[in-house]
This record gives sequence, C-alpha cells and structure tokens, in this order.
Amino acid sequence: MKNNVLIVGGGPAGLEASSQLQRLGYNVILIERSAALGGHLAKWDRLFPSGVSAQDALKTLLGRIEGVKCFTDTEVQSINRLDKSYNVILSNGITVLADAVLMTTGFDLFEASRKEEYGYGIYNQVMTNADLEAYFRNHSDKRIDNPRRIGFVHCVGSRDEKAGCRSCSKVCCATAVKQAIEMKQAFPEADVFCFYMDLRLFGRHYEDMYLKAQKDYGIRFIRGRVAEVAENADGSLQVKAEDTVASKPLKVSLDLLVLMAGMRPSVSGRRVGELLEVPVEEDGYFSVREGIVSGQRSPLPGIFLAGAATGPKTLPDTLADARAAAVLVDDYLSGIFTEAKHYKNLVRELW
Amino acid sequence: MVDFGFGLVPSSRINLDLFDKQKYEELASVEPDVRKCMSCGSCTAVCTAGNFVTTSLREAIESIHNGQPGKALEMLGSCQLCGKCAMVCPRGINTRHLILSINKIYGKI
Amino acid sequence: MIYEGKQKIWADYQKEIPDDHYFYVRSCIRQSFFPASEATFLDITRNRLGKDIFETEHHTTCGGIAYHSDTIPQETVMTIIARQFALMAKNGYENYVCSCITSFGLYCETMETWREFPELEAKIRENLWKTCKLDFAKPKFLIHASDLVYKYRNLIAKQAVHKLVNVHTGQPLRVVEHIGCHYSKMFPSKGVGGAEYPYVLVGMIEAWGGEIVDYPERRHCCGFGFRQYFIKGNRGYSISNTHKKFESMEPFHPDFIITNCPGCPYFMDRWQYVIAESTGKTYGKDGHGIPVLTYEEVAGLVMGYDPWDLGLQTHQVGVEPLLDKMGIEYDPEKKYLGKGGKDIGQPEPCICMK
Amino acid sequence: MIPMSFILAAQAAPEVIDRIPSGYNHFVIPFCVGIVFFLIWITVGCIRILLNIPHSDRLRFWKSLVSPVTIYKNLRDLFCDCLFHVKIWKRKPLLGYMHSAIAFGWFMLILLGHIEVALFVPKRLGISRSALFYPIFYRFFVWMNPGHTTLRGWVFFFLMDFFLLYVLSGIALAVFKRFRSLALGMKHTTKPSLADRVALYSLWLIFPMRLLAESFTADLSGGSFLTIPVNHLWHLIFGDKLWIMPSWWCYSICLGLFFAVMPFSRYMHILTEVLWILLRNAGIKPNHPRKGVAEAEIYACSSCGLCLDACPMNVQKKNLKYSSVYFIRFLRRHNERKINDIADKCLMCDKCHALCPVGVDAPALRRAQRATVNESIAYDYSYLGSAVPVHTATEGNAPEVMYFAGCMSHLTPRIIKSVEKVFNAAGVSYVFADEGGGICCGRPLMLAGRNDAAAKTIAANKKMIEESGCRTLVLSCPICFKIFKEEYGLKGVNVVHYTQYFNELIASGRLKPSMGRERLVYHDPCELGRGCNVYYEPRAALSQLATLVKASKEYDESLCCGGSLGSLTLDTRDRAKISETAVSSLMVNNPDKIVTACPLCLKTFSESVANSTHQVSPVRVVDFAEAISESIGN
Repeated sequence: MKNNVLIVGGGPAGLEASSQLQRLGYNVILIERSAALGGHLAKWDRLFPSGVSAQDALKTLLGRIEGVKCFTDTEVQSINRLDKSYNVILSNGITVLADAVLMTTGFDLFEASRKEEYGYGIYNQVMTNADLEAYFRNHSDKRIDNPRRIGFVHCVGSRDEKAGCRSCSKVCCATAVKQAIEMKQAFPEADVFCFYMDLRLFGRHYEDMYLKAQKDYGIRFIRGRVAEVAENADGSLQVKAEDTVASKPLKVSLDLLVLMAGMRPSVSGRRVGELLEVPVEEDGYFSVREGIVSGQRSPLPGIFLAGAATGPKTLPDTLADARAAAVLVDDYLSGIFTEAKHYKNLVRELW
Repeated sequence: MVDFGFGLVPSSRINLDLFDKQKYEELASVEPDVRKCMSCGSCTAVCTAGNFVTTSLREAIESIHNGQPGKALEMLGSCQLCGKCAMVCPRGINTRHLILSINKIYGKI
Repeated sequence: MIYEGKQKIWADYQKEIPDDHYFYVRSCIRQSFFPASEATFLDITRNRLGKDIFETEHHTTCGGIAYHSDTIPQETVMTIIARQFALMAKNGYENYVCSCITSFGLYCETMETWREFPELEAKIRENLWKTCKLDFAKPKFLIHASDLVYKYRNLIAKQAVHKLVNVHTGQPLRVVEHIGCHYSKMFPSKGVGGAEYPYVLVGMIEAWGGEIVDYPERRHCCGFGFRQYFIKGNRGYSISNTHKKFESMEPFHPDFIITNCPGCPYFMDRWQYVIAESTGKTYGKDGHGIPVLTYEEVAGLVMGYDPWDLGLQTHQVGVEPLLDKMGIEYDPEKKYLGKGGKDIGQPEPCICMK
Repeated sequence: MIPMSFILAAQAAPEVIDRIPSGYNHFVIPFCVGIVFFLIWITVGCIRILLNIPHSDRLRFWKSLVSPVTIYKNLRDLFCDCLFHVKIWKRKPLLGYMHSAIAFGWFMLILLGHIEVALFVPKRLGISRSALFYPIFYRFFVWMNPGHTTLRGWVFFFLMDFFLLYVLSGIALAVFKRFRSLALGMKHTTKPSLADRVALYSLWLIFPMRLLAESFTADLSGGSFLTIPVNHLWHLIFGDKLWIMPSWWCYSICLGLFFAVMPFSRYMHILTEVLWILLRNAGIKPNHPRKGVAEAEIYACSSCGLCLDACPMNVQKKNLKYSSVYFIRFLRRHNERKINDIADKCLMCDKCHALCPVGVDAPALRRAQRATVNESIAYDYSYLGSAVPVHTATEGNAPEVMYFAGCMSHLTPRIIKSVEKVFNAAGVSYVFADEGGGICCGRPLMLAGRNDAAAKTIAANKKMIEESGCRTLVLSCPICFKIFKEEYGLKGVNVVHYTQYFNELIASGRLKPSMGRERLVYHDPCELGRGCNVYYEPRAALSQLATLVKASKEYDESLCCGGSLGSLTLDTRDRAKISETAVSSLMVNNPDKIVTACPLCLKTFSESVANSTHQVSPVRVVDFAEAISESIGN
C-alpha cells in the first residue's frame, strides 16, 4: 500500500521533496497556495554565485515531479490528527488522508515599506531586490532610467530588532553583490555602492564574486547601514550612512536605491502551522525537533519541515534540506509508521 | 561681518559626491589593485612607520574613495616603502606601487 | 515623491484627539519669545472654535530643559510632571494639552517609563503626596497643542480670510514644515503621521492651501540641542546644524517655515541672522531670510489676525515679504508699537540681512 | 710578428703592383658614404657623452686612461669582452664561438688588411691617398706579381683567408641561430627592430660578398686555401667571364649599408662597448637613465638577448618584454611610457647584469629611471629622530655585536629567534637594535628610486649604530646588508651578514653544530649573492651540519624567489609563477630542506611550497639561522 505524503508549499523545497518521495514510491500530494509552482524562484532572473538562470533551475525541478499530484491555487482548510495520520481538507474540496505532512512553506520577503526611513513606496527611485529581479526579466521599470549612481542597502529587515527580525537572512549579501554586478553590466558607466554591516559571503565561490565585484566592476563597498534617505531638489536621492571603517558620517546622491529585503517567516505558512499546532520559535520560524542531527523533523510525529520554513536558507541549502526531509519521511513511514501495535511507543522512543 | 565669538564648524561628513572619479580611474589604470582592498587593516598593523606616527594604507585608500585625497597623501608621507604591507596583504595588493601611484597622481598640483 | 505612499504611512499613524475640555499648560520658552502665539491659540480655541480650554497659573515648568541639560535627577522631573497632571485632575480635566514639544516628549517618556516600571510610578505617587499633598493622576489623552490645531485645521480653513497662496501668481506658497524632534522621533506612534513623515503640520498647510517642501535634511534638528546652545563654546555646533538645514532647503526656495516646537522657530530664526551677519549668506530672496513661524501664527494669519497682534515683529527675519505674497495688509508704522500704541523699541539694523 | 727578412725582401722585388693607378673606383662610394656617416656620428656621440658626464667624472676618466692599473684592466676587458666574448664562452661555448668568430675574425681582417697595405703599398695609407677605403678593398686594387710571391705574402694570404673562413663560420652559426636558437643554448632571442634587420642582413651578406669578390679577383690579386679554389670553381662555372665589378659593388654596398644603419641598430655596440668599458673601468656610475655614462652603456648593449634567458620573469612569455634588452631598446627610442613600465616591473635580481657579456648594469639604469619619476614624491620623515631606538654604551663595555633584524625579519620571527639562540649558544654578547621595531634600512626606497628619502633613513640608523659603540653589525636580511655595506659608510664597524658571522663562529670553534643526515639545498638570495658576492660562507657553514646538494641554478645563476622588493608592479600571480620555478630549480636533487638566508625568500618560498598543488608532501623551507640553531641542540 502506498502511503500518502502531503507537501505544503510548491517552492523549490516542495518540488525537490516531492520528486524524491515520488521516486521512493510514495503517493505525493503537493499543494500550492498561488497559481504557479516555483515560489520565489519563479520570480528570480539569475542565481548567485555563477549567474545561472533561475528559470532553467526551476524547469529542472519541475521536470522531476512527474506523477506528483499537484494542486495549485489550493490552501489547507482544516486538519484533524487521527490515530497516526492527518485528515486534511483542502480549499478545493479534496480531502487527503496524509500519513506524513511535509511543510515547505518557505518565506515571505520583508515588506520594505516598513523601513519608513528608506522611503520604499514614497521616493520614486527606491526599489527592492525582487523589483530588480523583475526588471532583469522584463527589462522595464520606470524607476530605472540609465542610473549613474546606484546604491544597494544590505540587511533591510534583517538583523534589525525594530523590524522584528534579529537574524541574518543569509542570501542578501550574495544577492546584493550579484545584482550590483548585473547593474554594472547593464550600466557600465554607473557608480555602484553597497552599504553593508558585515559582508557574509560564506559559500563556495561567493568570495570570488565579491572580489570580482571590487576588482573587475569597481563596486564600492561601504561598511555602514543606511540610516536615512531623502529626495534632492532634482529628484535624486540623498542617502546617509556612517562609514564605520572611516568612523565618519557619510552622504551620497544616488539615482537608484535597491533595498535588499530579507526573509521573514511565511504568513500563510504560519497559518497552516497553527492548524497543525506546529510550534514556532521566537523568530517566527517553525521549531525543529533537534536542530543539528535531524533538522527536518518537527516536534510533532509525522510532520516534517524543509527549506526556509525553518529559517533563511540559500537555494542549494533548501534543496539539500528537502532531500534530507525526504529521507526522514521515508525512514518514518517505512519504520515507525508500519508498526501498528507499537506506534506510540516507537514515536516516544524514536521521534 | 560680525564676530559672535562662535561660528560654523566644518563638517566631518564624507560627501561621496565629491569623489573625483577621473583621477581615481587614472589611479586604477596604473595600479588596479587599489580596487581590491577589503579594509582588513593588516597593512596598518605591520606598518614600520605606523609604529611611530599615525599612518594607514587602508585608511589612505578609504580616504581616496571618500573624496579626501589630501588626507591620503598626508598619511602616506611617512611611508618608507619597506614592503611589509605587501607581504601581509591577504589580497596580494601591490602596496608599494599603490603608494607611489597615489603620490604621483594625487600629489600633482 | 509618491504621495500615495505617504498617505499610507499617515494612515498608520493616527492618534485619537478628544473633541473638547482641555487642560492647557504653557511653554517656558514660547511664553518669553513668542507670547502672542499661545495667546492666539487660546483665542482661536476658545473664541473662534468655542472649545473649553482651561489653564491655571499654578503650573510650573516641566523641568525638561534642566532634564536635557543633565542638571536634574529623573525622579525630581517626574514629580514635577506628576504635579502638573495632578493639577489637571484637581481641576476636573483629563485631556492634557501642552504648548511645548520638550514637555510633550518628556510627558510621553515619563508615562512610558511608568508603564514599564510600575514601582517607579508608585514612588513618584509617594513623592507627590509627600511634597505637594496632591493625588496622583494620569491624563487620559496627552495632546500637543499642534495636534489640536491639526484636528481643527478644516474648521480653521472654513473661517479663513487668507489662504497660503501667493496672491500675485495664484501659486500655493511653498512651505517647509519642521517638527520638534521630541514630538515623534522618540515615540512615533504618539505623533500625527509618525516620525519619518509627520503629518501634523503638513495637514494644516494642505488644509490652508499651501504646498509642502520635502527637502533632504527635513529630519535634521534645528540646532537647539539644549547643552549645545547653553554653553557659548558649543554654539558653533548648534549653528552648524541649523546651517546644514538651510543649505539643504535653499534649492527648494521655500516661502516660509512652519514649526511646532519652542526652540525651533527661535533658533531657525535667530541663527539665520547670525549666519547672515557672520558669513554674508541669506536664504530668502534678495537678501531676505526665510520667515519662520509657529503654527499658531500661521493659523492667525490665515484667520485674518493683524500680523503685529500675532507678534510677528518679534521675529528676527522680517515677515513683510511673506505678508505681501499672501496679500495681507499691515501698517509698517505700527510694527514696533505694542499694546495701547506703546513703543516697544526697534532692533539694531542688520548689516547683511534685510 | 713579421720576421725582418721578409720586409727586406719586399723592398728588393715588388711583390704587389697597383693594378689601378688612381687607387679609386666608383664602387667604393657606398662604403665611403656609410663609413663617413658612421664616423661622424660616433665622434659626435662620444663628445656628447663626455660633455654630459659631470666634470669630476670626466677628470676621473682622463686620469684612468693613464693609470697603469686601469690600462691593464681596459686592455684585458677590451680583449676579453669586445673581441673574445669570454663571458659568453663561459656560459654557452657555441654562442661564444659565434660571437668571437664575427668580432675577433672581423677585427683581425681589418687589422691584417691594414698591415698588408702598410707593408705592400704603404703610400696608400696616407690621408690623401684613399686611406679610407683602400685597405678594405685592397684585393681589388692590387695585382700580384706572379712568381714573386714571398712567404710573407703567402702568410698574409693564408691569414686573410683563414679569418674570412673564421668569420664565415660565425655568420653561418648566426644564420642558423636565427632559426634554431635553442641549438645554441638560447631559449629566447630578441625581437629585432627594422634597423636591426637591415643591419643584420647586410652583416650576413658582407662576408659572403667579400668571399665572392675576393675569389673573383683571386687570380689577379692572389689568395689562399679558400679564395683560390673558389676562384677555380668560378672559372669552371663561368669560364673567363667573372662578375668582378658587380661583386665588389655588392660588397661595398653591404658594408656601406651596414655602417649607415649601424647607429640605429644593435650593432652600434661594437664600438660603443669600447667607450663603455673605459668609462666603467674608470668607475663612473650613471646618475641619469639616458644621459652621460648611461648613453654609452645603453649603446654598448648588443641586444644579444642573453638577459632574456637570465630574467626570472621569463617564466611567462608575456613578461619577456620587461627584460633589460627591451628596456635599453626603449631608452634608445625615448619611449617614455614603455621605459617606465619596464623600469617598474623589474625584480632587480641583478642576474642580467651579472651575465651581461658587456657588463651593462641595467638594474642601475632602472633605478635611475625610477628616480626620474619617484624622486620628487613628497615625504615627511620628521618622526625618524624619535623613532630610532637608542643604544648608548659607555666606553669599553659595548656589546660584541649589534644585531639589526630589519622590517622583513620581524614578519619571520623564526629568524630572529634562531639568530638569538645562536648568539646565546656561542656566548656572543649582543644588542638587538630594532627589537621593538626600528625603521627601514633605506634599500627599498633606493630600489624605488627615492635616494633623497633613503638618505634620511640611512642617517637616522647610522646615528644609532655609531652611538651604540658596537664594532660589529650583524644583519639577517640581505636587503639591509647590501645598503649597510655599500651606502652607510660606517667607519670602524664591521658590517657582516649572519651567514658570514655564523660561519666565522663555527670556524673559530665558538659554535659547534652537529652533523646530521639531512640533504639541504641552499638558495642564493639575489641581494646576498649577486648583490654582495657572498656565496662561500653560507655553504661552508651549512656543510658543517648537513649534506649540501646542488640546485639547477646556483651562485650568480641563482633564480630570484619572486618576492623581491625590487619590482614595483609585478603582481602576485606572476610572482607566484617565478617562485614555483625557483623552487623546482632548487628541488632537482630532491633535498629534504630548502635553506635560504633572506626573510623575503623564506616567506616567499614557504608560501609557494605550501600553496603548491603539485607536491604531495611539501619540502620544508628553513632559514639559514634556523638550520644552524637546529643543529646546535637546545
């Protein structure tokens, strides 16, 4: 008998876990709240560090999910815990008896307008990383008109307790460096500034990307968080920060300011979490059973977590996490779950 | 003019709009390594002259980026070109040539 | 500038302002430098709008200047404040309206501190009883006087005699609004419109026909800064701050500046004179300065008060060009005549500023 | 030496008769034009050079010409360097043969030709009587009195043919080298300029043409084992119709062309070298990269390209263009941008100088060039006075030695620790001059062409040393060593490198290293070996504690480690390539350790070895002091 596995969220983690579980012989039901699969990846143009196409990456992921029952435009309506399984009613009227549930609910981008001082939505020349990716894909944005001076603000909504997010979003530094290079490629005459607090370029080839940005593209990195943005008489932006390396306040006029909006726990994911009663930590992301040795298990038996649902992750991290979750799901369904008599004892001992 | 016993205090603020791109590009064309600095401060830490006076190649590069080349020149005046900074620079910046080039390009009156 | 974006933020920062029955406390600085402003405020509220606003001669300073100059312990300041509040309650009011931004900020800070540290509140309650034999009370609504004018901006507009429009060109006047730092920078939710894009003065200007100038340094302090002014050696720092603001607003050619804080109009007005006399630089047209007005003065002009009754002659920067633009008639002969035609004396003529 | 009897015989019966009584033919015109142009050029050049030399140097020059010591040196150098190219012989015998065949052979042809004229038609040597060309085309103008050929004449015929063949063999090698340089031991050859090519091809043609011309006239004007058989051959091929006039015309044209382009080509070195050797031996140093002595020096360069193979930068083809030969070529051409580029790139390892057949000191010219750009850079060394540590000793109790570690040794504390350990083990009382960090020795400033600034640091250090009362100054850094020795002028202070000092400690028995079983290879740091000629002492000391194996390049052939402070613009990647090459040269005999005696080499090699992706177990790189200190136990 094939076990049913319900995967909530059709982003990269959900897609990768679906394909792996499908391959392991499970009956996989993947639901996605929006109309299309792919999550944030679907909106991105190119990926750091090598600049491969996000759409190609997504295509590869989508190409692997044959046999998976996908429901887009579908949300979880209600969930009942049965003896071992979960009875899940979906918004499209279908009821699923899921033996295991994998939450791959991902993240929301921080709402940049909440950092009022940066003037997103107020000044004409302020945009976000996501807006810029959209521009790279469509080549049109009224904010971008041959800018001569471009600024990137790292950590917008990250490492900012007042914005409700103390932690690092992990991907913004690399994204900023990538986008800065891309802007320099698009506008070679432009001066590009990156305002950072710490450059967290931890991954393989990330440092090379940073060096390239400095050496080959002349991008200027300024250590200091932008504190205030205003509009000059000519419509350009006046940006104020401290150059903390020079220990001096600094101002610069820019034609475009790109805010690197960080990751926040997905609001709709949180809603599903509440239905399931999956505990969350102070940072708003789901808690895991044990962070280091089995980071894809929730504290509730049969409920698994993967991807940015448990905190900011890069795409490769997310995919690896999804594969790991698939293994753990398989482990659970082929081990603990089959022992009808001792299920509860086994869960107590092994979960 | 009236003397009130107090007056405007010069601003310590860096104004990046004052950055001289043309000169900087000239510098970068003769010594492209100027772009490679990541402000680690190793050069400053080992500096022979820095043992006795305030000087820092890192800060000099920073000053040029920040449109204050005068400060950079002042700082590099004490350099003896001993090359310790070149030995310790993790990015392999050709520090001695950079120092000479800054002097040549920004020292022009 | 995307106006809708601002509106969205303004919508997020609305505060409840009661409709009537106010307990009014004055500002130490304003009483001395712009006494007509407070008088006008009371006149407008009582006589033009018909509201109940009560004031008592028993209230004192809030202690803010001493507090921000580090010369008074916090508990002492809190006790002074508790006494003011107690006076309000004793007189049967619960809507506390203050004229001063320093006081407003300090009241907000004090109330927040009491909320966070109830033991401190208990101690102040005890102090108050020990020193004044007054019962401790807290206002139901803490309002700055500009909040009230903001609330009644449309009523005032209805009674307007003049609009904030250049009568010669028909163009709206370009107005710089300057909010006192302590109005909303410490507690954005306590001010109308928040801290980044405060709406309290913008609302008045919009309602009265003017146009707001958004210049880069609009968030910057006027330069008062308490200690920076009180010690002469530090005044260079104070004036440099003011200078920075004027340099920033200069390209926008504002017609006047509206403020809601005691220190701001004073310093932005007087330092323009000092900058002009020590460096020769003026920021208005043809060697004039930019007039700096309080919101009450602006409301007064709009409602047709005589400029000299509003005390505009006490400003260092001449307001005549503004009055001309607005088409307000005034008698230059009467500029330096006080109450009952008494000569109040004239200032020395300026060298650099008209 | 010509025996007297032959001279007498000549007077008795005329052996040689003027075939053309006027002693002139139109074909000499090309040659005359070329040689006159050339002679005017070189005379003006010599005067210019001498005028550009400072007065004191000029005085020195004249004096040197009459001093017996320099006369001997001049003669020796002129013979060895200009004619025989002994330095090339030593390195590449075949190449040496080629150069000496052309130079010495031609010289002898000219010399013997003139002697022949002097002996047989002495009237033609007079100024009015076509002396300019007659000896050159002697064989055209004379007719041998058949049957009267004396032994003397025969000897001359033989010698002339012999040297012609000698030159031709050199030319043949040169032609061969142009296409297969590696066969003659040259990996890289200079890219010839246009003038070089014209001169080269005319030079190649001169001697075959001479053979052709002389062999055509051999039955008239005589010949020997070469020209006579060739003459017979022509007769066999052409019968009696020989192309005498065309061949002499060609010969003259080749010569004329060669001399006309010579001033613009590398072949100018043939004569400038003489002037340069005289100036060099007079001890005059260049103070400008192009004027005065430098001009003689740059025109003395033969563009032979030996420096291309010597240059450590040649590990990358793109960096070949920075070799000394091109530096000098651009100096000649006044190409300021390229001159500066090349001047700044050089590592100043001095190998090109050490190996140059004519002793052109290109690194010194580079320093002079750098000075033209960098000398004017402003500096503020007002802090030096207070920066230098004070070590005042009272009379009589000054420590035995003063140890000056230098900037770089402070980045390699293992050197300092080892030096101190050795001092202590040998019971040497010492004071550590810059223990808390001193100032720079000044050598890096000099290398960058900032002599004024260097003088300031020199003065500050000098004061410290003199006040300390120490009589011996030990240095662990060859960069410091060179400048302390050469520029400081420390009177009464024995300036030694620690390799020398430790060797002396071992020799005198104060230090007793124990012999180990390790195999070491010693790297000659540039500034120590070529710079200060210290080759023996480090090896002598090291051989007391281990077996020394050879590197593929040693002594003055040693390769720069790549870390040199000499280069101002060479980037890290290029330097790493040089280091790799140097390490592999040291590793040819699989030593257990590489020993060097310079902190810069130590650091460079250590990093190169550690970063190497090829070696499985990296070799250990140690400092000389470290090796000694390890051998003396704890």
